[in-house]
Amino acid sequence: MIASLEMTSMDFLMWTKGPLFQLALTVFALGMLVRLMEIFMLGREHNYALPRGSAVAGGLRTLYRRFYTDAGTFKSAPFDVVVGTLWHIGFIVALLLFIPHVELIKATFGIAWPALPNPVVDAITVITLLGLLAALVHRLLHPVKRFLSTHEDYVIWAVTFLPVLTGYLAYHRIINPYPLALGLHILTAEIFLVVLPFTKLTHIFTAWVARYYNGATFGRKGVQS
Amino acid sequence: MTDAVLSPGADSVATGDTVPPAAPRVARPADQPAARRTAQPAPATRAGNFSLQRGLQALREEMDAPVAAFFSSCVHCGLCATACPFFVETGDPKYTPIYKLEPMRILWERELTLWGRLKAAVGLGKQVTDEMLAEWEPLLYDSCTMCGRCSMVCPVGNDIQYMIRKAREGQVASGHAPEGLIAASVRAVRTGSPMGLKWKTLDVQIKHVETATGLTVPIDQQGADYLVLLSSMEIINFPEYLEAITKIFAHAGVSWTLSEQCFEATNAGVQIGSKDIAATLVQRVVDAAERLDVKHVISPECGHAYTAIRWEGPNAIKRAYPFQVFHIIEVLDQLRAEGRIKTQGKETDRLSMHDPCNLARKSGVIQQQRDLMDLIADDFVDLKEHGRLQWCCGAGGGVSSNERAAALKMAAFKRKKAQIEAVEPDRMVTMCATCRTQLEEGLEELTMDIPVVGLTELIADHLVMPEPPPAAEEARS
Amino acid sequence: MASPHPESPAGRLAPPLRLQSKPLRQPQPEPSLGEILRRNGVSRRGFLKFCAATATLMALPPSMVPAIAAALETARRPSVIWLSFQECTGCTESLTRSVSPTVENLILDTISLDYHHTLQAAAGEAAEHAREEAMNANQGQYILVVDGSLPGPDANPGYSTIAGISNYEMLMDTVKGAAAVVAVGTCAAFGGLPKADPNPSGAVAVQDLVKDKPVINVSGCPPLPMVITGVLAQFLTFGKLPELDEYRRPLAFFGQAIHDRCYRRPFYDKGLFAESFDDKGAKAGWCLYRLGCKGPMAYNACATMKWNSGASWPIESGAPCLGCSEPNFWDAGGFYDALSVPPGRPGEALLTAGALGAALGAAAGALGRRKVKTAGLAHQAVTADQLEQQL
Amino acid sequence: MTSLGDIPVTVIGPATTLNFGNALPVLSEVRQALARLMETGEPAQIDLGAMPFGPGDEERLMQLLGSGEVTATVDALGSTRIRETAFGGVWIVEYLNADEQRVGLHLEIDEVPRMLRPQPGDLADALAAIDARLAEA
Repeated sequence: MIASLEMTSMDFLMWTKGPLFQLALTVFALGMLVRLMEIFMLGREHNYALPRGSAVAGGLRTLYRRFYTDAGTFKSAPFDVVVGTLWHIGFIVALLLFIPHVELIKATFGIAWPALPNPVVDAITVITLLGLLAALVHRLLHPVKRFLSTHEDYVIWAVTFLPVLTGYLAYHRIINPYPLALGLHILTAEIFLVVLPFTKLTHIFTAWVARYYNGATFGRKGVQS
Repeated sequence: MTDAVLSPGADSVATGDTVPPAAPRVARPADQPAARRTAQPAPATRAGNFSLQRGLQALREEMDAPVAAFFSSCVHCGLCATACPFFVETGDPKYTPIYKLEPMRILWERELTLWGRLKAAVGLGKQVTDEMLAEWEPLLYDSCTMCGRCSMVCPVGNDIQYMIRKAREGQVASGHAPEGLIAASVRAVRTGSPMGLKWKTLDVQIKHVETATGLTVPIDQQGADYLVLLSSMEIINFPEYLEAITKIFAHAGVSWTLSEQCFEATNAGVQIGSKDIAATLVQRVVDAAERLDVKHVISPECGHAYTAIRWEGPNAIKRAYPFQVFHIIEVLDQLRAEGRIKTQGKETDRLSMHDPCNLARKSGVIQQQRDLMDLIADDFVDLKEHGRLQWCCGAGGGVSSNERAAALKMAAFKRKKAQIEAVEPDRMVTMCATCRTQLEEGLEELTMDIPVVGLTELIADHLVMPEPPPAAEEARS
Repeated sequence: MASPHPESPAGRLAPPLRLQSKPLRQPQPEPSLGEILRRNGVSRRGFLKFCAATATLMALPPSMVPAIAAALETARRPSVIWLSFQECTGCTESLTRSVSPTVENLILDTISLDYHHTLQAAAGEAAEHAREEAMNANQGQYILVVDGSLPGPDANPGYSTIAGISNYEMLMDTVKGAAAVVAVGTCAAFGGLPKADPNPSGAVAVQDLVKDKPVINVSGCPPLPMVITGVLAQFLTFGKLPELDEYRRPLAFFGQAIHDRCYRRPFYDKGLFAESFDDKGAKAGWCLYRLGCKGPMAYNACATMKWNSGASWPIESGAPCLGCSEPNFWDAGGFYDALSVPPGRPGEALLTAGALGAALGAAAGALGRRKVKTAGLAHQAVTADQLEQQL
Repeated sequence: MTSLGDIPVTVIGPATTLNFGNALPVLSEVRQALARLMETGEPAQIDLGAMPFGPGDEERLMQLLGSGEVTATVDALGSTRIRETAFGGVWIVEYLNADEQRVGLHLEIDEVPRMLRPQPGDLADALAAIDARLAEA
């Protein structure tokens, strides 16, 4: 009753940094572990066929081999390959190699690694934003993408784009006061975390599982997939 | 809740019955008939006891960790479309490979994800209907050869063809498989050949080969090293094959045999997508091989026959074989490596090669055929994309047995044609009867004068034949 | 009554907000500031210098000096009542922390500080008497300065009383006749340390209680002395409330973040950070973000006005900014944790939720697996006979 | 204790040799102000107290500005030291209080600093004073 009911930007920041962050992490961890366990618990049937190659080696190789695009696919979808790769790398670099993020990870998980200088991350963020915008336009215009796209695809685009955008705005102090800018950034990141396990954003984690299975299936047959 | 969900009755929640939002979460079995009558014009059970229920049950059986991981990972990037000859040549987005799995994905999400189950519990989320399975039948059969090229390019690593094979189980069990494949499957089980071919026909050919070569074709030789299988299409369209291996094996001194009990290598069950039919057909091969006590079984110049026996067979019959399975090309290359094949002269015209998907991408036989070509060709040029990234001819995976798909099959071939045009060969070489037929028909239809030959025949043509072959003499006496 | 001083350039700069009561002038005898200074033998150049220093004090550009001079020439001294509640006297210390008379002191000499129980000689009832007298003599005219938070109306008033009067009662009583309230220090402005979790005394800030008078917050723990006097000078000079930010802080002093005025900012932009208090970066004067500097979210004038007569300020001394001018800064995470680090232990929440998720997922997955297995057990083999019926 | 200076504190490390790069921007601001003075005759003042100077920045700026021919001291309300820089028309004005502590540091870009000019009213007062002196004589 006494405390003012309207939320100040500082209250907002403390709310997003404190309870909301805990909540978002909880939902994320809970949801994602459920998703992963659901996958693993299904298991695979025993394979009686005599292997030609190593399934495990093939699976592990495909984990990284899928980062290379074959020449034919590159030729038929250069935009996807270039822009997709660009903004994915940009997103990951900004997420993992920006100093404030490294500090956050250090405080949360107790592990840290060297970060990139701010101007580098800044430039990468701009590329990421442009890449994401281009990816959206492409999704809206490309016949196959437009055909396949569901509401969810656009939702996860927005959920991915917003933390990068608000991060950029906060870094450049374009939104004032700063606690509001930072709070918005954290809030959008939290939305990303909460939405992640319930959408195809799960691919951040499950793509590795998928790649492994793919590589293992082909690897067993002596084919590098 | 567990029991309710798992009981066959409760499964109807996800079977296409439209559950009104106000309805209880779990539809009681008693509620179903009425619900089905209103929501589903399609008959609950059609001839052969196939039904939506049975189809969904079959699909459920196919769910495993890879399927769940794949569906969890797709971000609708559409790159698989660029890998698919059916999309590339038609430009129709519905031929995007991952889209062909939509019913399976819906079932997975609804029944095997917590989130989907929660949505289903409050009446949200899509359900698989009989109409949907009917609508997807052409997508899963007519526009997919299970060539696996999409599985190679998917950036998140989805093995789409692995899932297509699984999805076809649901189509068969729900009664939504193409007539041509059903007929082939029935013929294969009934007669031993998908084309209804009898031993009689083969026997005529054997006699013909023996006359032409002066060699003996060994039949039911107990304890032979190799059991040779054939495909009906070869027997009818390419009798040269039998003659070729008869010559080559005589030349290399290979101990081999045919089996009167089982000569057919192809497996319509794998193509239509029924592991039961597949197991029945594989079991015949295994029985024949075990009865003759052979060490190896040779799959003929046929792609799917090889994957059916080599990779899927042991899993269909749920046990490992007491023998090894090879494609004829593997055997020939082995003989070459051991120096048991002596050739003379080389082809001088420009030759190129079509890798059968099942042999190359899906089985890892890629270098062998090239080493063999080196033996007998002066001017060999590979298609630009070959081996693990070759393009499908458009006829595999049952498409060639599915008359309805004829037009699409030809459309998809245009990709191959473009590849061939790019290297301008005088002749094409391949090692799969289905591919070879498709190449011949396609090139002819597109009025391209490029003959297609089997690699085995080509090798046989260049053998240095000892006179008279001692092995054949012995066998004859 | 017409505005006693003409619309000056400062009037354009100053906000539209005006004191509700009459301007801070008394109709009769009180001499104007100019007169006081001249009476004290201050020359016109001395006055100009005073104005230049005042401009600095008010964080106004030097070009405003003539306007300040014009305004000060006619300004009259206001009466100030200073109440100290749950505070540490740090704010008063800051205000008086001058080694010798300065321009701030001149300003203080100019105002009529009628009640300040820490500074005044009188005590007990005599002191309270002085307060009442000042209130009566300047009804509706005086400026009420408060430092310290106070137990709210619902809290136990016994946590802080003066002469047996609860802080709440004294504030509400004194505020009635005030023209405006200046909450000095983070405690008065936002509750500060007393209000920090778990806030045993039920402390609240002045602005939580005073709703019908203008409240200006001069936050900081303590605020810069020049900022305190600068706000008073603003009153004195222009008779207006300064333009305020969302926390009712004068924008002139709190308009820019420490980060934006920090001389170490170029290092932040270049990505050069001290990582411990004695490493190479610390010695080279690199950015202190990773050592917990709250400069990016702290709005204050330390970076330009500095402390101890401009000698230095925390960041120049190698200490990260604590963000003491911001509300709830005590509860905003560790002083030496980077700004991006959340308070509490989110890692634990993550682990707990992850473990829970794994268990829940295993259960859900087991259900799914059972479903698959059940389907497998109930498998009806497809036969050629069945297929044939479809033809 | 008599004064702060009696506390035996020694500063270790050459803090003043650090360069935080804030001096040059000020110099370029001075340049613009000087150009404006030439074109329009409009003087300018820069409050160096409002600059986010790090240790060493002020020294660096003073070095850049150099010193010129004129120095002056105004004795009013403590002293004010005025010094011409190496650049004509650019003045350093340091306001000190009675204890010689700095209360302000301005740069003035003007022909003659404001503090050195007679103030409004001073001329009239002076005239009156001279008249009085003449009347006395």
